[in-house]
Amino acid sequence: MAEANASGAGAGRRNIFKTLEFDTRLLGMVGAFILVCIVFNVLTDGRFLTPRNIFNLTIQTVSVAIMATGMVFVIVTRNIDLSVGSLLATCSAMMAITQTQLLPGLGLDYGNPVIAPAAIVVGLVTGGLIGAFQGWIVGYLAVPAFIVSLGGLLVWRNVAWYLTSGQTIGPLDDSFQTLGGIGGTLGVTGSWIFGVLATVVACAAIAQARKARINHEFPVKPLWAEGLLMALTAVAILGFVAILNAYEVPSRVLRRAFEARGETMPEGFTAGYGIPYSVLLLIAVAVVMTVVALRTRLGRYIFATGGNPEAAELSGINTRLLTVKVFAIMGVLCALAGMVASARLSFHSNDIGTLDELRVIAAAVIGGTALAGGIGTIYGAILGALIMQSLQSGMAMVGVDAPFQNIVVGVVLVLAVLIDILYRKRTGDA
Amino acid sequence: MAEANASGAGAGRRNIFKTLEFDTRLLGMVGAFILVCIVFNVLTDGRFLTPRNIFNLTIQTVSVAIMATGMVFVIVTRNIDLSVGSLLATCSAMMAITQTQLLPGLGLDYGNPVIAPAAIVVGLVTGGLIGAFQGWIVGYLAVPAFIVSLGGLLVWRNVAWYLTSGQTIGPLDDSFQTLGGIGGTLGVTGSWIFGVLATVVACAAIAQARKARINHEFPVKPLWAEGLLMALTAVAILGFVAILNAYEVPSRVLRRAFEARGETMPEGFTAGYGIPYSVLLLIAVAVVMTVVALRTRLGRYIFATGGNPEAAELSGINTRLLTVKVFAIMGVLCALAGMVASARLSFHSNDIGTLDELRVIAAAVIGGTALAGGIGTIYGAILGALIMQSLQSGMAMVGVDAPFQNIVVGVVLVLAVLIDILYRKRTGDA
Amino acid sequence: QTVGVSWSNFQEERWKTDEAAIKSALEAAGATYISADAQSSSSKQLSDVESLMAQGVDALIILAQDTQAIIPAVEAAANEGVPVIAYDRLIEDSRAFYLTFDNVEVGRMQARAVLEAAPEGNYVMIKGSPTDPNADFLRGGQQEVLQAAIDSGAITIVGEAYTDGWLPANAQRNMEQILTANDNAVDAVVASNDGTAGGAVAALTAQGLDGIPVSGQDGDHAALNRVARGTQTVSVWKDARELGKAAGEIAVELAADTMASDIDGAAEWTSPAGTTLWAKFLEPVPITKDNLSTVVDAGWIGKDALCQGVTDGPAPCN
Amino acid sequence: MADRTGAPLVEMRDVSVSFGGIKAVDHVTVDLYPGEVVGLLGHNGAGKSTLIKCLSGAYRMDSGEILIDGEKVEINNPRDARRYNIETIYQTLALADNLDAASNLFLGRELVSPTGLVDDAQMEAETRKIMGRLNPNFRKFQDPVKALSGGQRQSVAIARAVYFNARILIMDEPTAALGPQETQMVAELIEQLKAQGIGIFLIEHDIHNVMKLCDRASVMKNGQLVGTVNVKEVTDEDILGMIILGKHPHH
Amino acid sequence: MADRTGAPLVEMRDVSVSFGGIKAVDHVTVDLYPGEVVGLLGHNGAGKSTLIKCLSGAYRMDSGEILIDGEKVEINNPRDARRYNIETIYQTLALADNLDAASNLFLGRELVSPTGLVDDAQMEAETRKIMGRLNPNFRKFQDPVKALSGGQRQSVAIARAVYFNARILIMDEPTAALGPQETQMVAELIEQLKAQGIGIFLIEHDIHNVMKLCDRASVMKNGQLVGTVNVKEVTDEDILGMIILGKHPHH
Ligand SMILES: Nc1ncnc2c1ncn2[C@@H]1O[C@H](COP(=O)(O)OP(=O)(O)OP(=O)(O)O)[C@@H](O)[C@H]1O
Ligand SMILES: Nc1ncnc2c1ncn2[C@@H]1O[C@H](COP(=O)(O)OP(=O)(O)OP(=O)(O)O)[C@@H](O)[C@H]1O
Ligand SMILES: O[C@@H]1[C@@H](O)[C@H](O)OC[C@H]1O
Ligand SMILES: [Mg+2]
Ligand SMILES: [Mg+2]
Repeated sequence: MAEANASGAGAGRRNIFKTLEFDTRLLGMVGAFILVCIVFNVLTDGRFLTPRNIFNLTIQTVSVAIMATGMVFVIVTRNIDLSVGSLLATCSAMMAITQTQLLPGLGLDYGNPVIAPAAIVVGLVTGGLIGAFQGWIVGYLAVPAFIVSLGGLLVWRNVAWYLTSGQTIGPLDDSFQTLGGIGGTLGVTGSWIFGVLATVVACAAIAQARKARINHEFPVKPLWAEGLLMALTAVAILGFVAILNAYEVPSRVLRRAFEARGETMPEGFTAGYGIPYSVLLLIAVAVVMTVVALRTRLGRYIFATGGNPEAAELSGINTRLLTVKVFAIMGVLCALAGMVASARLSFHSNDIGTLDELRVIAAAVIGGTALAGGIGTIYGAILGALIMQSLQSGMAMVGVDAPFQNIVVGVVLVLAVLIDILYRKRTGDA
Repeated sequence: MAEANASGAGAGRRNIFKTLEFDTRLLGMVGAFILVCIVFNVLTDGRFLTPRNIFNLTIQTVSVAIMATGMVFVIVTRNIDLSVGSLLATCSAMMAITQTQLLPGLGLDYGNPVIAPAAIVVGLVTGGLIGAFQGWIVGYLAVPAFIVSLGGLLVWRNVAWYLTSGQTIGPLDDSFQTLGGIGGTLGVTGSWIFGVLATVVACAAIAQARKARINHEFPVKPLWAEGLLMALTAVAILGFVAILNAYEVPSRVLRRAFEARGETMPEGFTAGYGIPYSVLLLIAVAVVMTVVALRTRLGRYIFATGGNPEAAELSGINTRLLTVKVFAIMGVLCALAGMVASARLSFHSNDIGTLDELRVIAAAVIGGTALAGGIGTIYGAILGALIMQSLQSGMAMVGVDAPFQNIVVGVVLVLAVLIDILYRKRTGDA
Repeated sequence: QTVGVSWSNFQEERWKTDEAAIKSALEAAGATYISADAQSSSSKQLSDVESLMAQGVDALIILAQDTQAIIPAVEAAANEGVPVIAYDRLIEDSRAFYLTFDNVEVGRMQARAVLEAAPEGNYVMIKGSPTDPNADFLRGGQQEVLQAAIDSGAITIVGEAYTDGWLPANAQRNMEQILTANDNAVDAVVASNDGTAGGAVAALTAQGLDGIPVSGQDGDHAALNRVARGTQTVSVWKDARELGKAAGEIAVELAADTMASDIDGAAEWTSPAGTTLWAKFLEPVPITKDNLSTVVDAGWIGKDALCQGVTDGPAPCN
Repeated sequence: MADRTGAPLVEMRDVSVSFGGIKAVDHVTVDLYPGEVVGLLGHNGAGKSTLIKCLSGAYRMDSGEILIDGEKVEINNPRDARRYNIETIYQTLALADNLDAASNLFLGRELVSPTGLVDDAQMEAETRKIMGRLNPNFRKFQDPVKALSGGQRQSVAIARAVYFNARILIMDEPTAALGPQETQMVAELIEQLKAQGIGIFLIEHDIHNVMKLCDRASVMKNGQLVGTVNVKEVTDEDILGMIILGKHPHH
Repeated sequence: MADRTGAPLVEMRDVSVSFGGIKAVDHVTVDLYPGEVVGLLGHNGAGKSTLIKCLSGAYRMDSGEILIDGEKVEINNPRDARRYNIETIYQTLALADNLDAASNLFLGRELVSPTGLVDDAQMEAETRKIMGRLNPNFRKFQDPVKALSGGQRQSVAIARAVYFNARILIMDEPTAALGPQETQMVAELIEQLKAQGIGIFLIEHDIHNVMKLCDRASVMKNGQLVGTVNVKEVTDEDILGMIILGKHPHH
């Protein structure tokens, strides 16, 4: 109580953001993202901020963003994982082979509803096991993660190659493909329902947190601030849904769908896409990972170990086993990312995921994860992935030449982190 | 004095290696290297350890090894440089353009003796400036080196592409090409002279160090140990020279050389290659960097900053400027590496140095540089580069299937570090 | 006899086929096969060649990563009297024997097939990797064929992008962005290989545009399947088995000191950069829905794989 | 004060630890009874911290054995030590700098709500309670502990060790960084804990504090045990003589 | 004891420092004369370390000024402080853990041979000399300081500050981790340095040491200066009252 008053009395500096207890970091990143969007929107005569392109951006981001959430844990525990792109390829290869060769070989025909779930399970198990194995080498044999995962980068890429004999495998199962993005969405009504539910849950969580603080007689924000926070949350969620709903399915696609059902499309019929399943998956991953990070023992131990490994060990935390868990989570997320990436391509190609390790690490770091360990947020990593993807897609849209695109991405990468550093210095935040 | 006696009395454990005060780490690495060599020699029916292949190995290692020595400083100061491969490409492009386009454009004809030195200066300045610039961003703007150099990886690769419009540039100047390896060697006599001189200098240094300790009344090794050390040094240096001298120039090349001089080659005439200039360059870099690391203030500050950056700053070290220097050194070394690499290819190709960042970092880490900072040796990094190169060349020679090679390299990378860790645990070394 | 093969990489699907063909040709001639993979690095390729020579090869087959940076390797081989075959990609050195499918011709074939299917409209050019010289050869061939139609205004190029690393995922993203930028007003896509074509088709399918003309090359199984399904127009098939077989045979002949001029089908040829060397060109075959049976008959792909998910397609998938 | 008739709470027998050939602890035997404070004294580098780290599970002994309630036990890591209700305040404090006081206090033993999620509010409330007893000026409950002063950090480390019902408490220079009032409060706390029957190993350099707080004192020099004395039966000078000269007082 | 007639050696006037809105040091003024020891006292978190870090160049003041020999100076980083011959022993010791004692002692001021190369042998010899005066049990000259015990590390930090001819010495709890003999040696050292006319700011919690070593004492509470007293003119209790209750003794 005392210190809250003290700082409250301290200065008129305490502005509305402080009252809302917004993370200044989050604000800076959202600002950077908005800036990127506006610049491209101008350069593309307003095409960048169309529902269609926003839809594209979100699905293009999913695969890297899913992995970036896991990379936060890895980096927070002072490790690094350079093998994610290769691991993604191995998981993707396993899933592709399972659905196009193994299961059909067992007599499950093309189109059988068991195929997609079975393939996904195989992928997740593969990712989890490989991740855990790498984590075991890091945790129990004390080989630095940089080396283990650099080894993994070489090994898994080529294991994937062997699995498929270097062939492109596809086309993948139809229901599997719906996980890739545009091929599988909630539709307008479903998306609205989801949006409303999400809003209700978010607001309930805010209210609940306030109640807990009041119960323990801790200082709380003014009521209007909580209200404003809820309103902003609702606007963000529902606005996002509205945008994705506003992207209409091309009439060709609709017509074909009607034809497939043996009907004809009524004149003037339209339909919006809504939220893609892959984005739902990302949202689910984000929520689960955030809860793990902030509200579970595992998460607490991850941050403690990153802050001071010896202290964590002396506090009775089994830091070795923890390392195994963190890498296993990373492995599972690679499998999920591989699922989305190959579903999106509609086939598995043996160079899938190449260089993703750099994108994923960059996303996490742009998102505020400190390479020295102990600090990082899940939402930051996702925003980081989104910013990187916006840049690349924006430039592809503007028609910037590939080499020049890379130069811009490189420069902006550094600038983004720099601006964030300066911004936080100014606001006095650590 | 007291504690030297104490530990001396302590146990019969104190074995011959301890008496010689050999770095156990060095022993482990040399052991690993020898193991790799022997295995491949068996697998290739004795082809791996021919003078010819050893000659090849050394020149293949030079470029990565030169950069690895700089990476030691970068990593010791708790930074990382992912841009080295790209920076190498930009430096190489600058040197190539200077010698094939700029200088000839200024009227200096092909073959003019000024061309090679001028091009090299341009390359070194480019490397130094870019390195310093990146170091400035890291040191003064506090952007993490991982991000700055990841940006650099993207930027400089593509700057190189623009400089050459994506073209392969060449053939390079003839005297420039002699720096690439087999095209420029000391010859048999020159190599022997060099070997003897090096032996004398090394033994003098050992004697000098002993004298200094005696002057300060510190404990010294027994005389026989110093003698043995000198003998081993001499054997190593002269043995190396003998091997390189044993690799004979193909008779066709000799005959052509005679013909060029308008003579005919005497029957049965042979000549050995001796030490390539590029290897001499690596030796020079190794010596200079080792002296910098161990015997200069700069080196001391690098290690202090890596051990505890705040403590270094509080001790009056300008750690920001230090960061600039470290990255500038790295840049200059990239330029040297680029010089060797392009001279070896006799062209500048725009994929030059691709993935070198991983090789260079792996070499440094295999060589015992701790990614957490504060610990690393120059000789370790060079040995690390040599081990990696031996593995790759060896497998190429054994005819291991391409993807499988990568798997083996990945596995051995991890094993090498693991064995080293276990070995040092056993010898009780930290 | 020992023949060494230096591969630039094994990233694209086709090279394993090339390798198998070379191997069996050498086996048939009683020669030994040894190889090395440069993993897309011209420096490593030079080391690889040195290492192959240190093993005492009698002839070298080189799939060059870079047409010029490989010259020191040819030089070293010449010093030891080892003949060199420039496999699939040009080596700018007169001492090499050039065995290839003509990449410019591949580009022409791609453009020709697409132009035939879409004589007018908006074109998108999905190019290869900016660091692969073949990307520009292909693009050059494509331009030759399209030039007249461009000049007449029949077709307009509305989007053009390199594909970093030939990665399908990059091609897909570029295609999506080009479609967005042009509000889907795209009538044909000239993609430079089957991988990038796959990425482009995935982007088109999302917009219900699958079925517009798309080109490719390499005869990747997935691409041939697309041709059967009608979502890709052409995959220029460079029968890697033929090329590999020829390479194996020629290597053995050259190793036995046969003159380059005595090789069956060899002719002197001058590269665009002015290097004159002995060369042998194999004919690439554009595979479209009209001649799909060719690949099955040739044993390149099984009918099941070709026709997976296709009903009532072109022969042989009907 | 303490009852030393039954089996000792802890006995460390003939313990040796060496680092790369140098013996940091050399055949040392110490014991501790319930409700007793045993001071571990010695010059800097004598081996005190190394000795107690064997009991807390941070180091493994090269030789020797540990008995708890007269039974031989294996303590291979800090988790084992916790199982025997051994709590330790390390000289280096062993705090996770990036976490706040409450997270550090409960590290490894977080309070969870019925849903299984970590209950931060509850932990903060508990932390406020205990810190009130140790350091009345402490306010920084929301900041990561790296933003705390040296003494504030030490308070957090002490709070952590005493919050959970330890039977055996190891305190390695617990008041080194504390101000006079905070030191006084820790002294009072030690008296309370003693009264509850907890056994305490206290490493402490201040001879006044030793005389005031300890029942017995074991003195080490260069890794070896000089001897153990009943504090009541010796003078300051006797103990200083043991520390500095390594000689046992003769009665 | 010291002559307080001329301009003070150091004067810190009206210094304020805050961290994210919270005032760690709040308009504090202290001064120091040559040959004088001024104790800085206060509860944990009072702001003592933060105050002296402004003088040593580790932090920048938000407001206030520093005068040396009566002249206003700018101290923006530790290099500036060294230029004014200000040496500091930090509470956290500030050692490079991976380097040995000699390298730490001479860090930033290495001895070089005529060739310009660092002269390790010479530095080790000097280190052996000074450590002999501070910590006679110290042997570990070859090991990195992370292998040293807490007190051994503190000895190295002290040696570093006193080796170079400081005019102004800042000691932040220099004996916190030291054993009784080592503490005694530091006390003697302080007396010697005083006699040489060096001014010393001493942060110290032990009231006995304060009474014994200091000429004046400045007491802080919650970032503010409670007051400065002549140690000769007050009692232990007066000073404890200032520290704990924040009240100035009235004479
Ligand atoms: N880097 C920092 N960031 C934020 N707050 C800090 C920082 N350093 C110190 N503080 C806060 O400033 C206040 C003063 O701290 P300081 O270290 O000066 O105290 P001190 O008087 O030296 O205490 P101690 O006797 O415990 O060493 C404390 O409340 C502390 O938490
Ligand atoms: N991790 C380590 N590696 C090598 N030597 C060590 C290590 N830890 C401690 N030592 C050495 O072991 C000896 C005993 O150290 P220890 O920390 O137990 O001393 P201490 O009695 O606690 O001293 P202090 O009062 O200064 O804390 C010292 O000589 C020290 O240098
Ligand atoms: O066949 C193609 C080859 O010519 C090119 O160089 O690399 C990509 C392949 O698809
Ligand atoms: Mg200790
Ligand atoms: Mg302090």
